[in-house]
Amino acid sequence: MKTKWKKWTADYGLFFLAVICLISIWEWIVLAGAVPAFILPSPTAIWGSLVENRELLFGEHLPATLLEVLIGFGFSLAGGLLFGIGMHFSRSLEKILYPFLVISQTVPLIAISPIFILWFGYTIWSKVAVTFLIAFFPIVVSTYDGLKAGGNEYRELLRTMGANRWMIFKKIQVPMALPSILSGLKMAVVYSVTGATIGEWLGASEGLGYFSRRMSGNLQADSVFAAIFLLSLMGICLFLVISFIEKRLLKNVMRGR
Amino acid sequence: MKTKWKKWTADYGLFFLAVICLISIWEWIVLAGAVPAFILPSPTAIWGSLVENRELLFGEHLPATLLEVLIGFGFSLAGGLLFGIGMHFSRSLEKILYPFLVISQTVPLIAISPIFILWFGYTIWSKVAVTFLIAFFPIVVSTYDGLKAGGNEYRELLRTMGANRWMIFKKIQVPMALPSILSGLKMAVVYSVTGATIGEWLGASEGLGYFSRRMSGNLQADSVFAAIFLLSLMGICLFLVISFIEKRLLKNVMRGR
Amino acid sequence: MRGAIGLSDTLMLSIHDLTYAFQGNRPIFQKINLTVNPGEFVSVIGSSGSGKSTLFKLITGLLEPDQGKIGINGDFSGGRLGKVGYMPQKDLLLPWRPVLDNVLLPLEVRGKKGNLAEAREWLSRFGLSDYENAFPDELSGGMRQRAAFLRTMMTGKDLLLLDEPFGALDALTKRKMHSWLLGLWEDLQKTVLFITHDLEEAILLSDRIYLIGDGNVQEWKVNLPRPRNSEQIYQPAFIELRKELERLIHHEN
Amino acid sequence: MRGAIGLSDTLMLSIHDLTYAFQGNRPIFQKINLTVNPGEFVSVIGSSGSGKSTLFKLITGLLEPDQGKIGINGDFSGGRLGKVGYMPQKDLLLPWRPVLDNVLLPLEVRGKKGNLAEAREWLSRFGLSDYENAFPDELSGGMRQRAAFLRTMMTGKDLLLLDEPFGALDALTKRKMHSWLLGLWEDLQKTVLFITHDLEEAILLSDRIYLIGDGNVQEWKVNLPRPRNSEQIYQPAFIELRKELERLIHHEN
Amino acid sequence: GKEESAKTAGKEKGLEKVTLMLDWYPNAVHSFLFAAEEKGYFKEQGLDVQIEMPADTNDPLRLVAAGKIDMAMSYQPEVLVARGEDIPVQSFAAIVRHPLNQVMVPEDGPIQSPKDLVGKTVGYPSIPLDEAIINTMVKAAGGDAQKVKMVDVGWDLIPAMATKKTDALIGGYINHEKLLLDKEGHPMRTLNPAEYGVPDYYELVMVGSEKGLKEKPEVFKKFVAAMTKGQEYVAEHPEEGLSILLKHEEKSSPLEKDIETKSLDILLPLMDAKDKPFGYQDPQTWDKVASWLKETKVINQKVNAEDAFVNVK
Ligand SMILES: Nc1ncnc2c1ncn2[C@@H]1O[C@H](COP(=O)(O)OP(=O)(O)OP(=O)(O)O)[C@@H](O)[C@H]1O
Ligand SMILES: Nc1ncnc2c1ncn2[C@@H]1O[C@H](COP(=O)(O)OP(=O)(O)OP(=O)(O)O)[C@@H](O)[C@H]1O
Ligand SMILES: [Mg+2]
Ligand SMILES: [Mg+2]
Repeated sequence: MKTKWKKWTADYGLFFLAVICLISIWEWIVLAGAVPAFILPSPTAIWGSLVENRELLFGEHLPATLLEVLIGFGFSLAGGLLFGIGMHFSRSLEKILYPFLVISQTVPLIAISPIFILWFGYTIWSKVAVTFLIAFFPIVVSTYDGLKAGGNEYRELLRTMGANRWMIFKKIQVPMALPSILSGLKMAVVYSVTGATIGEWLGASEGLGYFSRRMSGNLQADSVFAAIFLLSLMGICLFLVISFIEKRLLKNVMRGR
Repeated sequence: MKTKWKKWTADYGLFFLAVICLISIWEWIVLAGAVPAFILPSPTAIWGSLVENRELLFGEHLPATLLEVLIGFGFSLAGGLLFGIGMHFSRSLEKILYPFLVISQTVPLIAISPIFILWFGYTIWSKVAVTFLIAFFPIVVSTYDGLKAGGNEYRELLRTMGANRWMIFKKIQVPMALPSILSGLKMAVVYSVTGATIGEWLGASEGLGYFSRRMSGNLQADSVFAAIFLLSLMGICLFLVISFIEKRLLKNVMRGR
Repeated sequence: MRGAIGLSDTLMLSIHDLTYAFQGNRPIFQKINLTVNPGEFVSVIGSSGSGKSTLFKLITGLLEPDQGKIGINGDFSGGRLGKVGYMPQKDLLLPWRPVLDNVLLPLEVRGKKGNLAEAREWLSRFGLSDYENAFPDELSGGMRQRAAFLRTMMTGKDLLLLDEPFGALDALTKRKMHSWLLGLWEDLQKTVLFITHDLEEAILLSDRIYLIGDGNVQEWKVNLPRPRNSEQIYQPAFIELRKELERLIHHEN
Repeated sequence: MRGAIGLSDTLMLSIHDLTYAFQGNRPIFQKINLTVNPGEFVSVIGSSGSGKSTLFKLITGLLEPDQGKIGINGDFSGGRLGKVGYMPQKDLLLPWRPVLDNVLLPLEVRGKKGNLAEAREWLSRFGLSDYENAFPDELSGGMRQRAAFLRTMMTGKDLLLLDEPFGALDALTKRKMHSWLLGLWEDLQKTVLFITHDLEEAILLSDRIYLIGDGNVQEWKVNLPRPRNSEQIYQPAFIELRKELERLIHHEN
Repeated sequence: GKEESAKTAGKEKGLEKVTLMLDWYPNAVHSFLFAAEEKGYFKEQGLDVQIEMPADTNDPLRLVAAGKIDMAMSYQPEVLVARGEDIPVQSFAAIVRHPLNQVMVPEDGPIQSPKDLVGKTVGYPSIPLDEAIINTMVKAAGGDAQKVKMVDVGWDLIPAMATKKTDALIGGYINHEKLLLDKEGHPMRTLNPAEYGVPDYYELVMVGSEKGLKEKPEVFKKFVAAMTKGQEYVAEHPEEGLSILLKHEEKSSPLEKDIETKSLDILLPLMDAKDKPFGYQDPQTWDKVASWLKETKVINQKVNAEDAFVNVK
């Protein structure tokens, strides 16, 4: 019991100390007027706005954004793995797809947002599409690179057992690629939050991104930052979920590496 | 000579075929009026605008953006490696930094654009800062995860030789982390282009992002897409450069894996 | 004898005029010939780097000969992958699987459900029953090699290629394995091609020995009656054979 | 003799009442004692999984004893990492470095510039001079082990712990290594603790042999005069010793 | 290049540096500023004006208040909203004196009056002010404002209309979005809020911080003098005025000449203060707009209209 508490303090004590320091400094800077409160509101003001708008934020906007994030991440996961695996298996597919992948990341969303609206309208799917576009890239790259990385000798062994490509893929390459894939997933889940936020800017009627844009238009910086706070919190929680899954999945895979 | 040509055709022939097909279909769709040209202009129109604005685009905006991308990527590389390595060596640092990393990715940039302007003004540094903010995340994550992945037995061997942490890091962990780090760099270099583009929206007077935004406001979709074309091309070229470096660096590291 | 235990007379393995070189290096084999009859136990010895492991990779089909033909069970045409049981020199146990799952791998690969009871029975025969849930990095070197050997057995192939299966076993376990193999292996109806560095082992177990060196092979018949037992190594006749073989090797080099 | 070659009389290695268990398992060692004098050649034998490699990890300092003390050169206090030369059972050559760079690793780690000429000289003595630029995956199993052995030599430590250094060597190379070691090793002023499965090898090379089993160790003196040579293994006296040792092992289990 | 030369020029002649942030990217409405610069009116007044573009339409107000820039272009209602949020800004000149932000509906469509919006969808960029405008207009025309469906269309106003995702649009300007939609073959009818119960507010105003206006009134005075001369020049020579702007923009991102020409045609009458000097602000207008914003709950009650502006002379 005691050691658990000790471990926890050692792990997170410093983090909370840092957070408290940071928040204090922040509060002090704003109170001292070094940064105007309408540009960077003080932590207490943000907290106040969070409490004041709690029903709206937690009851309506947070669930809406979370739904977009989860659906978008789901598609990214499926699409990213599919593309990554496809590119691994087919050299031609790789040569065709890679340039398009890079293009998909360098095209400024603002410039092609009309296309999204044209195709998806103002439904949840336009937000899902933006999320997908942003989050699937790290999954593809890390899946593809992860599958490349390895296990030549193990593969040869399985071939002598008469294994086909699929078997080798399943039994050797997937386990060996897992660390890389999960590294990509961690990035992707964070980007999913960004994606949903940007998606909501393209036109929405609910969600934290919508709320923050609306409040920004109303020059209510504290409400804007309250929404940002929740977005970050969502990102951190989702990140921790993937990290936890990573720990579980990699427990055995990391053996002997 | 002939085999080289054959290899090249096998590698890229399909890609060019795909591109030509795509461009033809695209042209045809726009000509047929299925998509309004002010939303998605035809390839020939884009080409026309590219030629028409060539002096502006190549003489002014492309170099400006490229400079931002390179400086931003340079900082991301240095900062990302530093953070990743730091987090690997210090558990407390990891616990403190990781949440802030995730926060840095989930905060919508447009909401904090006044802060950037306040701190960096309208210099190149506001664009570099945005680029850094976007591109350093994949480098940190992949460096940190890459360093975690491995070589327990090799590490033990080096310890028996009296190696200190730094030696083990240099001789074992860095080579073993390289594939992961390079995977992160490939993403980061693409994101650097995105970062510079977004940075230019926050306030600039030159650059391809600035140009595309201006033209977008004017509903001159062909010019917007001409800029996007150059941005994508820049992204692909930078990606290829990193891929090439990757191939060289990993030639030996990938042995026996 | 072979007929009696139901093995046909086709050659289990035949290698004709095999030539092979790693890219850019001088040939490791030059027109070598080598045959193994069904039910035979044949050893391959040769100095380090002479190409023993490479020969095995050629037989399994992992490498293709530059010239010459390799036939498994009289079949010279098709691919050889999946036709023989192969135990590599490194154990190559999958580090993320416990021993039992490693041993069941060949069955999984062929899409069969493993017979757990049978696998457990084998594990105990190999002295690994306490370790079925241990991961490879928790095993000693010898245990790993036993697990790898067992995995090869589980392929169920008639021709087994064993690359130094007993190399990391302690004297006692090795002796036990020898006794076990000698007592059991004709029942197993297996044909074995066996790489070893241990001349005693080679003489004790084999019907014939191939000596590899300088790109050539040389055949040497072991004139010891079967059944044999592991006590024989101290007999003068056996020691004489060993000296003879050793002289042959020295002469070769 | 020891005094003559300049080795002091402090014990090179002394282990007092060592107890060790892997977490959650029953103890591998229970209060064992073991000493090695400077300039001595001591072998460790024992069945697979008896804890030989674990003993080495304890001596090198990779593991810490649950109870008891381990002293290198009379020093019981400080950390033991970096005090002995250790050759692990797996070769653990860095796959991304060519042989020469692998061999120079111990020097690099201590921040010394490697003496290239000397390293090349050693490579040729180990029969690896043609392979100094080859990568580990291009070497045969035996070559890899020789390279790993050489890497251990290059640590320059007085006490070398060798975990089956000759395990994957062919009979001929092994014989050569034996002759080489026997002829040279007193000049080397090294002290060796040596794990092997080969009883012949143990007898031929060692001054004493420790038998490990069931958590205990048992000492066995080799009463063969030095200098020895590798032809001796066929002499009746030698064969008698080997039989005796084998009986002892059987009895142990 | 441009910035640097401006800086060095400023140093050489001991000019006072002034930074000005536009409301949006440079277009016809800004012709008077570029004319004043090109013709040297700013220099005459001892000013070196540096013109910036915002990332977001809300940024100029905040950056002015923070003292990062000296003056900005913004919107009259937005100034009042800002003051409601304790952002210390004041308007010092009215540039466009009437609403440009008007409701747009397809010309060939059934909607003739705000009343017809009932049961229809109206796209808007999620700004509460736009909601208030629609509410007031529909109510004034005798419709039930509750039954109008407002749809946030993000930053893409034109595609929302052009692809018929909405029946009507608010948030677009008659001198920009309407012209572009016309050009793309989507002619629009406009409904002017001022005709349906919304006060005839100033679309664009010049804004400074309270502190700046108090501490350096002479700078603002000089600026107004120069910009007035610029506007006079543009009003007299619209073609030349426009070509100065076009030439200036040619260097980085060319503008479309015909659109900007039409735009300036629309703008010039709306910028004309008639018998008052250019930029003059009528206290009554400020009062009406403030009360309307209070009524529609866009701003809170404590905002005082008189403090929101100064007429610098
Ligand atoms: N990391 C570990 N965790 C748990 N048990 C372990 C671990 N490493 C080794 N063991 C166990 O400790 C025992 C001794 O292992 P060790 O490797 O020392 O044997 P060994 O004498 O070297 O055998 P061999 O001759 O086969 O190499 C074995 O039973 C093994 O399963
Ligand atoms: N991938 C490779 N590329 C180039 N040369 C190789 C490669 N693999 C093996 N060789 C070379 O081929 C030769 C034969 O190697 P092989 O592994 O077959 O030897 P071996 O007889 O099994 O030796 P050992 O008894 O030491 O295991 C060696 O000289 C080795 O360096
Ligand atoms: Mg071999
Ligand atoms: Mg061992």
